[in-house]
Amino acid sequence: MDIFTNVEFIILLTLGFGVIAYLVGRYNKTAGAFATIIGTAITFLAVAYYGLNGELDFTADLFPAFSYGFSNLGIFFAVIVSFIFLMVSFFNPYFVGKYKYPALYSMLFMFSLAGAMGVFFTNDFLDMFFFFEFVVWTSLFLIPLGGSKKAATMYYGFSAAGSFALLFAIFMIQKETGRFNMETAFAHVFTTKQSVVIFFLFMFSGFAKLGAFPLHIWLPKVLGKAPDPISAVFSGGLEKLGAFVAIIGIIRFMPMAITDTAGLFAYLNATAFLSNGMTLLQLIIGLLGAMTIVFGTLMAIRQDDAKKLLAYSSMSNGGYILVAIVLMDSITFSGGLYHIVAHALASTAAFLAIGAVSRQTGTTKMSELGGHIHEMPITYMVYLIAIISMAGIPPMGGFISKWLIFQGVIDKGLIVIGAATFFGSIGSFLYVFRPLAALFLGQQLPQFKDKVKEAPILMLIPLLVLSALNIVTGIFPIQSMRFLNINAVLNELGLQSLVFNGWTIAGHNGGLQATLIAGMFGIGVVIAFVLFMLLKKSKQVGLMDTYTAGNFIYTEELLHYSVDFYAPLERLYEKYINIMKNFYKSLANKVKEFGRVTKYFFFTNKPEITVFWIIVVIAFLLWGDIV
Amino acid sequence: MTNTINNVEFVRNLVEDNYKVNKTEVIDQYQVSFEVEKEEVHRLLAQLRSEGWIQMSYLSAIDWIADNEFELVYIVFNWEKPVYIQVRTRLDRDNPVMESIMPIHPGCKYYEREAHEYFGIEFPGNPDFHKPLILEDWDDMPPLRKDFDPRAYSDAHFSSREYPETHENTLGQESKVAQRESRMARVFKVGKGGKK
Amino acid sequence: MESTKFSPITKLSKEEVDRKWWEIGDFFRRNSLWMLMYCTGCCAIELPPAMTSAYDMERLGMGPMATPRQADVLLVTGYLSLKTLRRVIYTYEQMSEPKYIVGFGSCTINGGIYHDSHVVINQLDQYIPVDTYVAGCMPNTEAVMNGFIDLMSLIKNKKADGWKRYKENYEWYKKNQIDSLGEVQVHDEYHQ
Amino acid sequence: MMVGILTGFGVALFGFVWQTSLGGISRKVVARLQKRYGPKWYQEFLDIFKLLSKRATSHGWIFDLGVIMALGGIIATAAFMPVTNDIFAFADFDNFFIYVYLIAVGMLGMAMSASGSGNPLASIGVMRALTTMLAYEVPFMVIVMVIIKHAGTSSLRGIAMAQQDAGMWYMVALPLGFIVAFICLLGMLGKKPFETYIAPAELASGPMVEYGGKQLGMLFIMHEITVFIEVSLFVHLFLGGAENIFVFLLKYFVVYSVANLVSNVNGRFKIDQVVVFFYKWILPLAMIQAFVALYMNGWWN
Repeated sequence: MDIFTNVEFIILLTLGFGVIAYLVGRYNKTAGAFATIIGTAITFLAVAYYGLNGELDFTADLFPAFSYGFSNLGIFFAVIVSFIFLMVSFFNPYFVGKYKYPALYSMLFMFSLAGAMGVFFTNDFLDMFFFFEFVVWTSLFLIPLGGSKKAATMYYGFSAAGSFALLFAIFMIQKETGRFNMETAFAHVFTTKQSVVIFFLFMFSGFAKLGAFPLHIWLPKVLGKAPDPISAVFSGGLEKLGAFVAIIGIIRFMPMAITDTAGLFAYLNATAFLSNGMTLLQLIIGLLGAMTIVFGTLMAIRQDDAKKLLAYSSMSNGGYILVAIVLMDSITFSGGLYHIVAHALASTAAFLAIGAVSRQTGTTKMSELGGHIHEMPITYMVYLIAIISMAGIPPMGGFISKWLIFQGVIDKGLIVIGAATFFGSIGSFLYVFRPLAALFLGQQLPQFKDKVKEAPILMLIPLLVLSALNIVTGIFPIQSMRFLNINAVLNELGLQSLVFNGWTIAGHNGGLQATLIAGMFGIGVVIAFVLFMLLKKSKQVGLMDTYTAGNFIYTEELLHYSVDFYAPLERLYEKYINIMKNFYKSLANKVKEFGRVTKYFFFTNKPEITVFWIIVVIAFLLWGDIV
Repeated sequence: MTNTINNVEFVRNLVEDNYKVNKTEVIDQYQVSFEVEKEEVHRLLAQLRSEGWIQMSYLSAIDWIADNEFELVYIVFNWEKPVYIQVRTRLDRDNPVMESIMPIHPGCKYYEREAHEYFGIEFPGNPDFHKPLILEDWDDMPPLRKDFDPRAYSDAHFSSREYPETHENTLGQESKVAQRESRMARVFKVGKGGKK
Repeated sequence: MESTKFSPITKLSKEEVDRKWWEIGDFFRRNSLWMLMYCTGCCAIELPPAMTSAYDMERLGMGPMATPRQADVLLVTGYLSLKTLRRVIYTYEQMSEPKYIVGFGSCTINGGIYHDSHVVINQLDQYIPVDTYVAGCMPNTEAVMNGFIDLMSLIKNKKADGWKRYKENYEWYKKNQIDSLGEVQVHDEYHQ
Repeated sequence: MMVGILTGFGVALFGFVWQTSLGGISRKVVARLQKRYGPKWYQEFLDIFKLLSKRATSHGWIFDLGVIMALGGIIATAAFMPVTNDIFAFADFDNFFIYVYLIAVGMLGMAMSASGSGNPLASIGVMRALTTMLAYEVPFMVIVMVIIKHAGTSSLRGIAMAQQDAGMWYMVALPLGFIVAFICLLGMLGKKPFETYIAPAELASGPMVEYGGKQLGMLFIMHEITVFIEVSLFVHLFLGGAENIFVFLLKYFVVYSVANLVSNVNGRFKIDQVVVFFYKWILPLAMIQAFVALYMNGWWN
């Protein structure tokens, strides 16, 4: 079966499945959704099996205009994103009935996967831009299915800005190197002025797609308002496109050595700006990443809607990935890559768990939900394992990547960025715990007394697979790193590979034996369980029989603590949350204002003014010749 | 702050000129009490309120079982001229009905509910005067009426500890009862100055 | 108060072993009595002097606890009106076994000075099983400390089985409670 | 490996026994402060075993699972803790981040089961515990970042050996850092100034409100071992570890008693005062100390 090894065939196959899903979807909604499951399964298996063994062939014979090239980084991202799409597609049959255009939903779902595969595999910048735009357009129409047009427009606004910045950079590269091919661009040495501009444009598009600090406004609105599977796909998969572009920008185009021009540009990338050899550019991106972490955490702590909360958490984790990449240190970079894997698995599992709850209750607002652990224990355990990984607690994958990132931050001695990462990791514990306590635990609310049941089997499969992977990436990090051959990616990008001696990963200041920690944790739990079983059995008591200082309480919802969970903490920074939103609003007003001024001057209904302006323009154009 | 002497004068003139006062009594320089007919209470309280007696401190009821009458006491207070005015009125005991003064002093709602619960006085105009306020599941007659016997209620509802009549000494000491009685007798004698 | 001598455990039968475990458990239970001070009436004022430096009940291992779940001893200090008794019964049932009750003052013994009131009950042990009483209309602090020592020796001699009695003749207690209180779990205007 | 695991759990048991008896002694010290005798020195043992002997009430499977997970996590953390230079479970896997994050497992287990009990007081207590954790954790980790950068290794034994070889404890080398870390230690131990989450008067002992019997006993064991981990962490980081067991016990006793005495003369902060206090005073101090230590080391010598 060699056709499956051809990348172009895989992408065409995905597009084909999209069309099939549409046609079948018109006939019967859930059948169309099942088509997406099959489609994503085939794509993932092909990409993962052949990609990881390195047997993918990149010849493009059907459409010669597109050209593909082998890159470990591309395969790494393709495997993760297609896996996330596969996991989320299991939810489609249950959610597709809720939306206005179910067939279109399935088709666009497959198309955005095809576009993402295209971005990762191509080795031509223009093709990358085309696939980039293809992903933006397909996912653009998926968002309003969740009911909010404003989110779609905001998403398009920021993505368009990102894409055009990328386009501008591509044309600058083409002007310099004459071709759009990536390898030649990477090999070419640009002047510092050009490389700084190209780097800035790449980072701009990376920030826009990743939802990092200055361009993060769209992320919570889109992920909060989009349909549940789509926000899971966004946070797990499509956001990683931004990370991909950011990696290319930082690794390939970050000017490290001073070449020629003096002045501002020389100062910008003076090598030893800090005593640890980081350039000023690296520091700026690192600080932006740190601000993303801090603002993402602070905003996530005060959200009432679980989906918005998880959206801000993926923004904060995007900040982690940025900080990990920009330090240009092999251990931290591998930490960043591993964080991409861990975050993708954990946040997709969390989004899908919240989606499973909101499918039956209709809302994800924590102030209206409560006590769902009693009807949905498996979903609860999945969400628990996901947040353990998101908070970076040992037995799960999140701990490994955060440990690696801390190695670099400490080794480089960055105080502010270090404080921000510590704040982010402790803060992530706070906000991931809020849905756990407000949504799953606590009192059972009477309005959902008998409406909520455990999620059906088909929905449980992806949830259980994701939590199993969360555990595996946490307990056997070395094996999972070898499976995703992260070392090959590191070497391809010019960094030394990670050192595994035996079962430990060697960091800058110490080894990490994750299997031992998980083993000891397991033994500790066994000891506690034995102690618990030896003692007297305790009397089972209902939820309503709690200590209420002697009062007789008959209304459960009064006893559920979920509204304004961190009220004392939120009050401290309540006044400063809308700074960026107001900044963009004022920006929008200025543009409107400018539009009104030009309209006032140029588009009047008096013909003589327009004639006058025509003369002025002609005069301006022919200025050289007339005078 | 005018001095308090003429406050009481001021109050007495104010009330006695315009209302038929059955009995007035100046308790001390800060307290004056007027007994008025049932119908005039509303007008009097309204006027006092406009004069500055805005705080309704308390509404209490007294059960004169001998005269077969209840007596309601409205205590109002003025923060500028610090004088407590007690407006008293008499109600028939068998059919105790008094129009509620919530329109004048809304705060009096709970005092009226308490008066109803403990004395059985109705206050039409108070939306829920019949609801229990303090006593839970009370099934007997209003307990603070003079004809209610709490001891009988207690014996009926709560078992009490029976003590054996004879108190024989189990520890074998001779009884000190005689000494105790003689000592008490001496104390009373001294108290009454030696007279029997 | 002589401590228990642990006789050498030969091949013991099941209930023998249980009894031995229970004896060891009693040793721990009597040396660390956590009390839930349900300060119903005026005798509550006797507890601070028992805690502070003059008498220092912490020497006996006793300390105040906030909730019935954690407490072992329920100190009913003072007269019990009907409303308070309902809350005391509800709190008593929330405590974890084995639990003990100490009744302070004459109001819990025979109604004290409120014996003829229509709201105060006269005998506490009709409604909940009381292990020890501390007599006195506001008992002296020494009496309070002696009451605690009595409770500890009762536990040692396995006589402090109020909670067992409550469980065995539960209906009798419930009937008494219903007769006097009407019903324990009441609805009021604000908690429909 | 097996020997390592056994010594690990041996260390955890030793930590529990040592800290519980030390807790009893410190209760006696506090009693002496108030001119009274105070309980027996083994009172904490009596309390814990009394709790384990009682029949408690449980609010469902999550209520018990949380307690088991908390105690298991904390036992695993204590297993990694090196006691002296030669008594330790695992040679070089005791780096600093294991403790910070494995204690988070204990906190998560307790928080999960507390809010699973359905009592709003427990959820509010958990919220306050997490907010306090956010407050005291960041300055502490900034200071420890400086220590790791300076000592070159993040393993506790390595840091302790570095201090012993250099003959200079970080208490002396980083004076400001020492003060910041001590205040954060008070926060970690839940001692009086930052005891808002167990406030008996307001929250009826916060997260512990629904626990009784064996669950509360297990949580007491977890609390004792957590205190052991945090104080021995402080000893290794700032007081140069220990050559032999007696030096370790002495340093441990001094640090714990000072923390206890400081906490006994303090009132209790409101929860937002805690956060404001840490972020207005303690974090800037930690930042200054870090900046001075890392970038101006040639400045004073």
